Amino acid sequence: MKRLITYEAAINEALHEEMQMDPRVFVYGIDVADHKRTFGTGIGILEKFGAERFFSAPLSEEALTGFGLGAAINGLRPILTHIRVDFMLLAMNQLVNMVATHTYGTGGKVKVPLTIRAVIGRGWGQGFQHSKSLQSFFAHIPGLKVVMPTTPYDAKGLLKAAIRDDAPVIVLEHRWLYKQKGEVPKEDYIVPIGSSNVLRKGKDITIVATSWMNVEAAHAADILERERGIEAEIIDPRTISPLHDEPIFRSVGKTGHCIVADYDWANCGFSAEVAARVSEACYGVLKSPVRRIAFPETHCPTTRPLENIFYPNAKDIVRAAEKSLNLRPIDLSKENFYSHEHTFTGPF
Amino acid sequence: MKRLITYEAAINEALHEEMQMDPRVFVYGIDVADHKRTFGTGIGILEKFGAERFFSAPLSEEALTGFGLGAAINGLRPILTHIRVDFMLLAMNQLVNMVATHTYGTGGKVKVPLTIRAVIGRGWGQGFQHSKSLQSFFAHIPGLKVVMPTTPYDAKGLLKAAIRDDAPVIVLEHRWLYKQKGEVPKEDYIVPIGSSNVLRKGKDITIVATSWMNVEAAHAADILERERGIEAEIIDPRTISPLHDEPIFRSVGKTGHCIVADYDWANCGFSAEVAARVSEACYGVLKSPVRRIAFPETHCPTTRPLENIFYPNAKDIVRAAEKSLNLRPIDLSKENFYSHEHTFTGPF
Amino acid sequence: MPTSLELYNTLYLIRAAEEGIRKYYSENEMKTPMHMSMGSEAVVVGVLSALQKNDEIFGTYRSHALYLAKTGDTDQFFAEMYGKATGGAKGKAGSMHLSAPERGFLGTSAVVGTTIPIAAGAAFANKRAKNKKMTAVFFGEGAMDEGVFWETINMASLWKLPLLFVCEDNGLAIHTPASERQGHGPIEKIISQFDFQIATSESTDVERIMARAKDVLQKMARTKEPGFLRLKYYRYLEHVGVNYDFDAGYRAKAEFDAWSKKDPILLQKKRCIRKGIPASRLAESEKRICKKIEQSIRLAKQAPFAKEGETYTDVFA
Amino acid sequence: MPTSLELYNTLYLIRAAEEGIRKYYSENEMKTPMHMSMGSEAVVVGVLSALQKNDEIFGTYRSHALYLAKTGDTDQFFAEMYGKATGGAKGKAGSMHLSAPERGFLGTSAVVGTTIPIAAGAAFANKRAKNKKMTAVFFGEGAMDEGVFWETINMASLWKLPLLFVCEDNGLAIHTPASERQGHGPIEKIISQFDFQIATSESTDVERIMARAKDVLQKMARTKEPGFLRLKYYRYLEHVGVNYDFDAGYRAKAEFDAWSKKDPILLQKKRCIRKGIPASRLAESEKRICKKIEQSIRLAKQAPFAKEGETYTDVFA
Ligand SMILES: Cc1ncc(C[n+]2csc(CCOP(=O)(O)OP(=O)(O)O)c2C)c(N)n1
Ligand SMILES: Cc1ncc(C[n+]2csc(CCOP(=O)(O)OP(=O)(O)O)c2C)c(N)n1
Ligand SMILES: [Mg+2]
Ligand SMILES: [Mg+2]
Repeated sequence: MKRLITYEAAINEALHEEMQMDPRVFVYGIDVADHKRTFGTGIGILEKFGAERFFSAPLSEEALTGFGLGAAINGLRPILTHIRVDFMLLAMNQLVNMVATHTYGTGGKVKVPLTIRAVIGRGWGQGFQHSKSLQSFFAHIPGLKVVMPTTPYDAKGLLKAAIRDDAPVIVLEHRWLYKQKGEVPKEDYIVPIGSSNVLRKGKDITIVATSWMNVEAAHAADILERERGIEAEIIDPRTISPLHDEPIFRSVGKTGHCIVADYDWANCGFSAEVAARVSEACYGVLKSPVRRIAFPETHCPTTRPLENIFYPNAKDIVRAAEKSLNLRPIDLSKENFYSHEHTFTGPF
Repeated sequence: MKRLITYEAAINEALHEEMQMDPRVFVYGIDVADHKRTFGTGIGILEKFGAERFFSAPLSEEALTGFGLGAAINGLRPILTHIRVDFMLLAMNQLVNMVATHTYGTGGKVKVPLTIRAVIGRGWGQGFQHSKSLQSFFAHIPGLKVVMPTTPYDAKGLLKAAIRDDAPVIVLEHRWLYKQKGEVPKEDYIVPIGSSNVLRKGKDITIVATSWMNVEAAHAADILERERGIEAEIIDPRTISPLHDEPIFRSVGKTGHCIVADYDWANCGFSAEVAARVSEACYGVLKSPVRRIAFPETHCPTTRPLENIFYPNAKDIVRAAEKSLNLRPIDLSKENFYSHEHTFTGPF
Repeated sequence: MPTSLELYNTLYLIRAAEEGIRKYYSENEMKTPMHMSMGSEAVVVGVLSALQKNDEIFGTYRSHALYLAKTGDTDQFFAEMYGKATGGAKGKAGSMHLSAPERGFLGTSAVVGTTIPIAAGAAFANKRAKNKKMTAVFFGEGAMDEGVFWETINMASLWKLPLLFVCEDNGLAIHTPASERQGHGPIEKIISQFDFQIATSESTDVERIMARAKDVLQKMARTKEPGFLRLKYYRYLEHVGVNYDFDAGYRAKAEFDAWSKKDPILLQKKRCIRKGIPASRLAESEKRICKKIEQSIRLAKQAPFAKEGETYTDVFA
Repeated sequence: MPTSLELYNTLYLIRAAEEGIRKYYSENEMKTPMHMSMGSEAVVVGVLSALQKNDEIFGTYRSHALYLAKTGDTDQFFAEMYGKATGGAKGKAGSMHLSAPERGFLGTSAVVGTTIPIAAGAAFANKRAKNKKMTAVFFGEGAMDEGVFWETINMASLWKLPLLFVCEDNGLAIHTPASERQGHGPIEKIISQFDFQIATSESTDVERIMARAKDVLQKMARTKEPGFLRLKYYRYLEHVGVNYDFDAGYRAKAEFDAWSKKDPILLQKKRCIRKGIPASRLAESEKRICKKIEQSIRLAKQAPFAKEGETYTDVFA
């Protein structure tokens, strides 16, 4: 029997299960214990596990990150939660200089089972300080693992894997995904970190998409199939670092075309990494250059019309596919593209 | 008449000239006014321009960066100096959330003429916290310009351009370059930000190299020419962001082969960006896949033998070129590769 | 020095503008998260009235009051709320990033504590220019949790910056009370270990606050030391959004009831009346202000959005 | 409780080990920047002697004394200095990143202030485990310039962490005196506005420092509050490197002369003699220690470097 639950509920289950199973696990962060409970993902945990294992903290991101490292090397398994990934910029020093290097610097003696969850992506007029993703930053640094679950199944499985991992893992959750529903088993399972996933099978073109861009890619693939009979294969890496690139190469080996649809800036970003790897590994096989879809070289504006331009969507993917396959652009004016407006209105 | 001076002296000249010309320019940072004067680059400035325009600051990188932004939007042209780029990780929040966005957030009303100098690269057993480069981080963020001068000529010209620029510019100086000599005119000049430079002409393979890797690339090109008659073309982008990629594409259009030798980690790094762009722009022209040389997926160890392995050098470039050109590796055992040991011994 | 009526007008302008936001927000045309100033009007107007017109200020994402008090403008204000090309930042900024650099409102930020060091740099530039300008930086008490606050306090003291720290203390960061975040006694006792001129207030009386601020500013001018004001107020509405949220359970409605008895707008109205200003004169003022606001809202609604290409401009100056 | 002789032996071990570094450094085989502890021995040994053996500590890039006092080991110490596979971190760490997690020396860092919040997390874990372990974090007074210091002070007070802050105050950050960096009065006056047990000392007498530390630790145990020690000392050598640098001009040799009269090793030696420990016994101790050090250096020189592949290992646990 299929059990459909939301992404938010899937995360909540992962937390409940891991905290039940392992008393070393605890959750902390700015305002985590308020009544909103981080988009509902923290519901019931305070009540069940108490304030010693679920607590709000001072607005001190740098110290909180170091605190997590200290607790992690001294027997606990902390889960630090940020309501916006943008605030992790206050903690880059602890993250890059300390958290990422601690195991190396002790010659491998010490494990760092620290999980850092952060909410990413587009909100509702959030502007340039509350809309980043930053996976490219984190992936750039050796010693950090980075995952971006798209489906509720992966949200639960990857978070559980992260909590059990002996290395620091950053879990990036797109806020528009929280209300998405998907099949999630009741049984205990994990999704191994470093395992890409073919979300949709196809033979004509490969789309590598991250996080929310998988939703856009699915829509684009529908359009391509419906309107032009083109079968796109969608690959969700799920883990940004270390990247499991084999399935991507295999797919491109089959399709000969590749589009990377990432949810971050292009320059020196994850989309560049995938494009560089595919271009090298699939040299001679590629029937068109790898095309990148990502944030443009600007900041996210607040006003809606410009915000809509800033964020790439299914349309951009269709257009890129048409270019790769050397097709003329079809009329998309009748197409109903996803707008968060339908499901959500302010203020958050 | 050629005038040969060191990179360090070239920077010193740039500072003297700009501070002389423009009373709004001032220099500050941790320990900048001590007797060592940031590898000698600050010599004579305190004496000439006084402590109001050249002063040491508290160890407060985040606040110092915000301070620079505030001074820059209020009529001054600050030059913030970091003795190690690694310490800029403490200021990523100010840099990314504030400095990079300020002009955008005011709808273009306000300029941010802030220059941030930082020393990068390999020292002498500096280990994993004093050896980063981070240009890929900075280049990832819209609104920041990033330059990496290699020659004394560029060191002076780019720093002067940075100081005069109305946008924030990060200047990354490799410490091994400080003692390198080169021709530097006495007259006032700038090197425009966003202009790549062909450092060596060649027809067989293109090497895109950053900062110190240009020294290694020059050596590799010598070997390739001497031993195999291969003419490598070396392109120094000088500006990492915004990247002037045209000359790179033009060169690869001619040679058909491209190696990127960057001085940063590979994953989601500048080497990925160049590889992705070249693979796309030169699709169909490339006779071999773009190869990347960069820091390996690990941290910089302290001990010398492992440190030597961590940092890529001329040998890696030769080997990559051989792969691209489908040649068997030549014997390099007689080759004398650069070792800083010859010119420098501890402790710094 | 503003008169009691002038002060009342400014307080009323802020309150009425925010009531305007509340009135139209549900139409879903102001697509920007609102962090309302309601409750803090006397704090903001009191301090700004003690400052000179060409002094410079910085704020936070909660800066409606600050913007309105500093500029008096409602046209660009509402245009920015509606995300229109006629807004101060062409809609790129929205409610959280208000500024009016041409009028000395140099910046705000949605990242807690971030404008504090920037204000220090601006103050340094003024000190260098010997232009006698004061810089004031407004921030919530939550910003004191952040390291950069302490770094800047240190710097301001060390370098004797003409900088006034204004802590708008509502005792809450989102929904977490200061007692669950701060392990120290009254901040002013700590700041007094630096070279600072300090005052605190729990008043909602704009004139008392203005007097306090003035006193500190005078001492600052004399000693060349930076200043620190901790000013208590009660946040009337939810952290973000235009509604009351006493049902959420993290604070009691009774608190609000107590504070609203000494509501800053109410208090100042009473003073005006006590001072003999006719009720009709006040009513007239209020009407004029409300009209101005309705007019600005109308203009904002009618104004065009910025062109698509604006997405990409202003990245570099 | 260590005896006076035991204390002397530890002080002497540290001094002699660093003299060993100075002796051999010019051979250019220890390819790691040295931030010498010389001058601070009584501070480190005094505090560590007041702690329990299984208490946990964190330090900085200037942690030779801390490592030696905590572990007594010189073999791995010198192997790490020589970058050898037999070092505590196989040479990956060098002088700036010493640790001995298996012996409670949990970590150090070459980025100022960074181990302070980590120590808070470690202390939290101990508090949760109710294992009565104390965590002590050593840092230079320069770390107090950094925001994270204040964030952690706040957190330690708020959450009543079993954490002892030990400020090794040499009044210098590289070459910049505290007076040019810190705009506040004595730090202990500020910390006293948090819930802390506090002591300060300007002594170079290891037993006085030990007594001070003990007193604070006892009060911490009683009150469950964190503790703060500010301990003055004089940095004998240059910031980094093994030489004196009084010719550099930023400080006067006269300062050194005054402090070296009350050199911690000298003082403790005098105490031992005063206490009737025969000079021959001390000489014997010293000889034994020197031999141990020479032996460790010999072993380190002979030891192999880590294999090439080690460059890539230990990135993930
Ligand atoms: C650095 C940072 N961390 C966390 C947040 C999330 N956040 C937004 S507002 C807020 C509360 C700030 O409280 P305070 O400074 O007292 O200002 P108030 O909202 O009460 O005016 C927090 C934690 C943020 N914006 N920036
Ligand atoms: C965050 C950071 N900023 C700057 C530096 C450069 N730096 C290295 S040591 C040092 C001085 C630190 O002084 P203090 O904390 O008093 O320690 P001491 O060297 O006196 O023991 C500085 C500024 C650094 N390592 N880390
Ligand atoms: Mg508040
Ligand atoms: Mg010091």
